Amino acid sequence: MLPYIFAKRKFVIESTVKIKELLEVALLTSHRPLSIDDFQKLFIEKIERSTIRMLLDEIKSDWQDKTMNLIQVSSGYRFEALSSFSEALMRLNPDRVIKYSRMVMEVLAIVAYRQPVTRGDIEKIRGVSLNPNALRQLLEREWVEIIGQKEVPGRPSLYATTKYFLDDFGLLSITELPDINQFTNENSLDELKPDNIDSTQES
Amino acid sequence: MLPYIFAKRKFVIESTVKIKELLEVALLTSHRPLSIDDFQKLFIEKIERSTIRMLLDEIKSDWQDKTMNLIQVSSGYRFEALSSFSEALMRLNPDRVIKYSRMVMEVLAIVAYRQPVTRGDIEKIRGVSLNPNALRQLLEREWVEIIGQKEVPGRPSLYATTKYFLDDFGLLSITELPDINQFTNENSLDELKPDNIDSTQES
Amino acid sequence: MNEQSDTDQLLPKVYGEHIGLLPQDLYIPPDALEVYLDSFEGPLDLLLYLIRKNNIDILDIPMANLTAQYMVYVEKMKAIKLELAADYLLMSAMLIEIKSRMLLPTPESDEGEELDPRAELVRKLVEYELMKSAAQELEQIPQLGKDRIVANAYFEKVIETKYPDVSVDELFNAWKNVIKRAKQFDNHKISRSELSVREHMTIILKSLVEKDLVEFSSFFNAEKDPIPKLVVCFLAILELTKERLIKINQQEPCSPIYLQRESS
Repeated sequence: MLPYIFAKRKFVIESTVKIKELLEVALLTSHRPLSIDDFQKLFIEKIERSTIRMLLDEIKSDWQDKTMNLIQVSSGYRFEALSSFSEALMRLNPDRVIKYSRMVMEVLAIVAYRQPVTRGDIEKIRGVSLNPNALRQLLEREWVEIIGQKEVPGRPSLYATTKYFLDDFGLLSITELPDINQFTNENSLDELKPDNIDSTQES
Repeated sequence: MLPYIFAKRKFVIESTVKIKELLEVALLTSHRPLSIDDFQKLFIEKIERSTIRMLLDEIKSDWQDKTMNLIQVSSGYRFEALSSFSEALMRLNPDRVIKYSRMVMEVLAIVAYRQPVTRGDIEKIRGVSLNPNALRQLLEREWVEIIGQKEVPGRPSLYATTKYFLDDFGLLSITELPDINQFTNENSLDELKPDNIDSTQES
Repeated sequence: MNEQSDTDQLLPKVYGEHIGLLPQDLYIPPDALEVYLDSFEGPLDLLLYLIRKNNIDILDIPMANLTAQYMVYVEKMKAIKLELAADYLLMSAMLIEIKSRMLLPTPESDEGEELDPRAELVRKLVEYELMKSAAQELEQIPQLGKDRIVANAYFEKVIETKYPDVSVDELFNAWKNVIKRAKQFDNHKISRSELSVREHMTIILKSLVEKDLVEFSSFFNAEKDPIPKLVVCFLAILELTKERLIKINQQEPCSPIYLQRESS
C-alpha cells in the first residue's frame, strides 16, 4: 500500500528530461508568464534556479523555427505565438464590427467633397467643434491622409482622401462621387428643400 | 503599390505547411476547444474540412510522445497536458479547483443520465426536496442548461447537460459516459457508506 | 467481495426476528452524530445505508426490521436537529404502510402478477443507488482544471483588424446631411465647387509635398489632356492660390513659372 501512496503523492523525477518536459507543459498551459519561483513550485524536490534557467534555454532552442517563441517578459517566461500568426488568430474571436458614427461619416464626406481641408474647415462646415477621434479613425483606416500644412497661423494640417479610399469605394477618381447638383436636378427636391443653395444657383 | 496593400491586408497562404502551423498555433493559444468551423475562420481562402482534418491528424502524431495530447471533445479539438503532469501543474494554481458537494454531483449524475429532467424528477429520484443551490451551481458552471418546459401543469423547466459539460469531462458525446448498467453489480459495500462513519468508529 | 463484507458475514444476520435491536453503529460520540446524520442525502440514502450495512437483499427487504432501524435514526435526528426534512417523516409513513400491507394477502395486478407492496420502494432504491454510483463515476472522470489542463499559450492581440464597411451611398447621405445642416448657419455658405477642381487641388498639393518647386507648365499636357481638364487644373491652381495654400513665382518676365507651397 505504501509505495502506491508514495507514487501518487510525489512527482518522481526520473531525469532532467522529465523536468524539462514539465517546464514546457507548464509554459504551454499557463495563461500568465511564469517566474523561476513558479517553476520551482512544480517540483517537490528542490530544483536549482540555474538548472531551470539552463533547461529554459534548451526549450527555447527546441522551439526555434517552430510556431511559438519562448520569450522573457518582466514577470517571467511565456510562450508566444509568432507575430506573423496574430492577425489570423484574431479572426477566431473577432471584435464586434462597429459602424462608423454619423460624425465620422460626415467628416469623411467633408474631406472627400471639399478636399483639401483643415480641421478648422471641417468645424466651420459642421458648425461644431470636432472630436479628434473622428479624424484619427479615418487616418487609421487610411482613407484620409495629411497632405501638407496650410500657411496660416498655427499651420493646420490639410486633409485629403487617399488612393485606398478610392479603392475601397470602387472609384477611379473623386469626380465619380455622386454629385449634389445632379442629385437636386434628378430627384425630388423635398429632401433638400427649401433651402438648397446649389439648386437655386443652378436653376 | 498594389502588392503592398495586398500583403498588408491579407494573410497569404504559402503552403500546407503554413496551414498546419497556423492550426497548431491556434490550438496552443486557445482556451476553448476549436471546431472545424473555427479553423476555417483562420484563413481568408477556403480550406476544405477534409484538409483540416488530415492536418489535425498529422499534428496529433507530431505530438505523439511529447508533452501535450491533441484530443477531440464535444465542441472540437484541444491540446491537453499529458495526465501525468496534471498533479504537478495543479501546484501552480492550487486554488482553482472547485470541489462540488455530493448533492451537486448526484444532481449532475441524474441530469446527465436521465436527461431531460425536471426539478421534480430529480426530487423523486433522490427522495428528498432539492436545495435550489445545487441546480444554480450547475447552471452557473454551464454544465447544465434549461432546454425547454415540460407541458404539464406549472410548465416546469427541463434540464439537460451542455456541450461544456462534455468538453470539461473530455467527452465527445453523452454516450461516452460510463455505462450505468455496469455499476449495479460491481458496487462494493464500503463505497455506499457515508465516509465518516468508519473513521469515527475506529478511532 | 472485499474484507469489509467478509466481516459483515461473521456478524449475526438481522432479519425479522431481531426487531427492536439497536444498530450497534449508533454508538457514536455525541458531537460526531450530527455530522454523521447530516451526511445522508435523504431518506433513500439512509435506507440504502441500512440495507447495505445489514447485508440485506434489496429484492427481499425485511420490512419490520428495516422500518424499526429507520425509525431509530429518525428519532435521533429529530432529537438533535430542530428541523428535520419532511421527506424523512414521509418515508416513515410509507415504510409503516408497506409493513402493514405485507400482513394482508397480496393483491394481483391487471396482468395477474402478484404485486409486492415493496415493489415501488425497491424500484426507487435501485434507481437512487444507480444515480449515486453514477455520481461517483462522474467524479472519477478527469475534469477540466482538476485533472485536465489545457493549452493556453499567449499571442499578441492585433488591434482593429476589422473595419466597418461603408458604401458610396452612405457617404453621399452624410454629405447631404452636412449640406442640409450647413444651411442653418448664416455665417457660412457652401458654394458650388466642382469636385474635379477639389481633386486637382489635392493632386497639386501632393506633388508639392514631394518636390519643393514644380514648374507651372508640368501640370499641363496640352497635347494629351482634353480642354476641360486643362481648365480644371488651372482653376485648381487659382483656388489653391486664393486659399493661400500655394505661391506662384516667376523670377523675371518670360522665365519659367514655378509653384511652391506657401511655406517654402
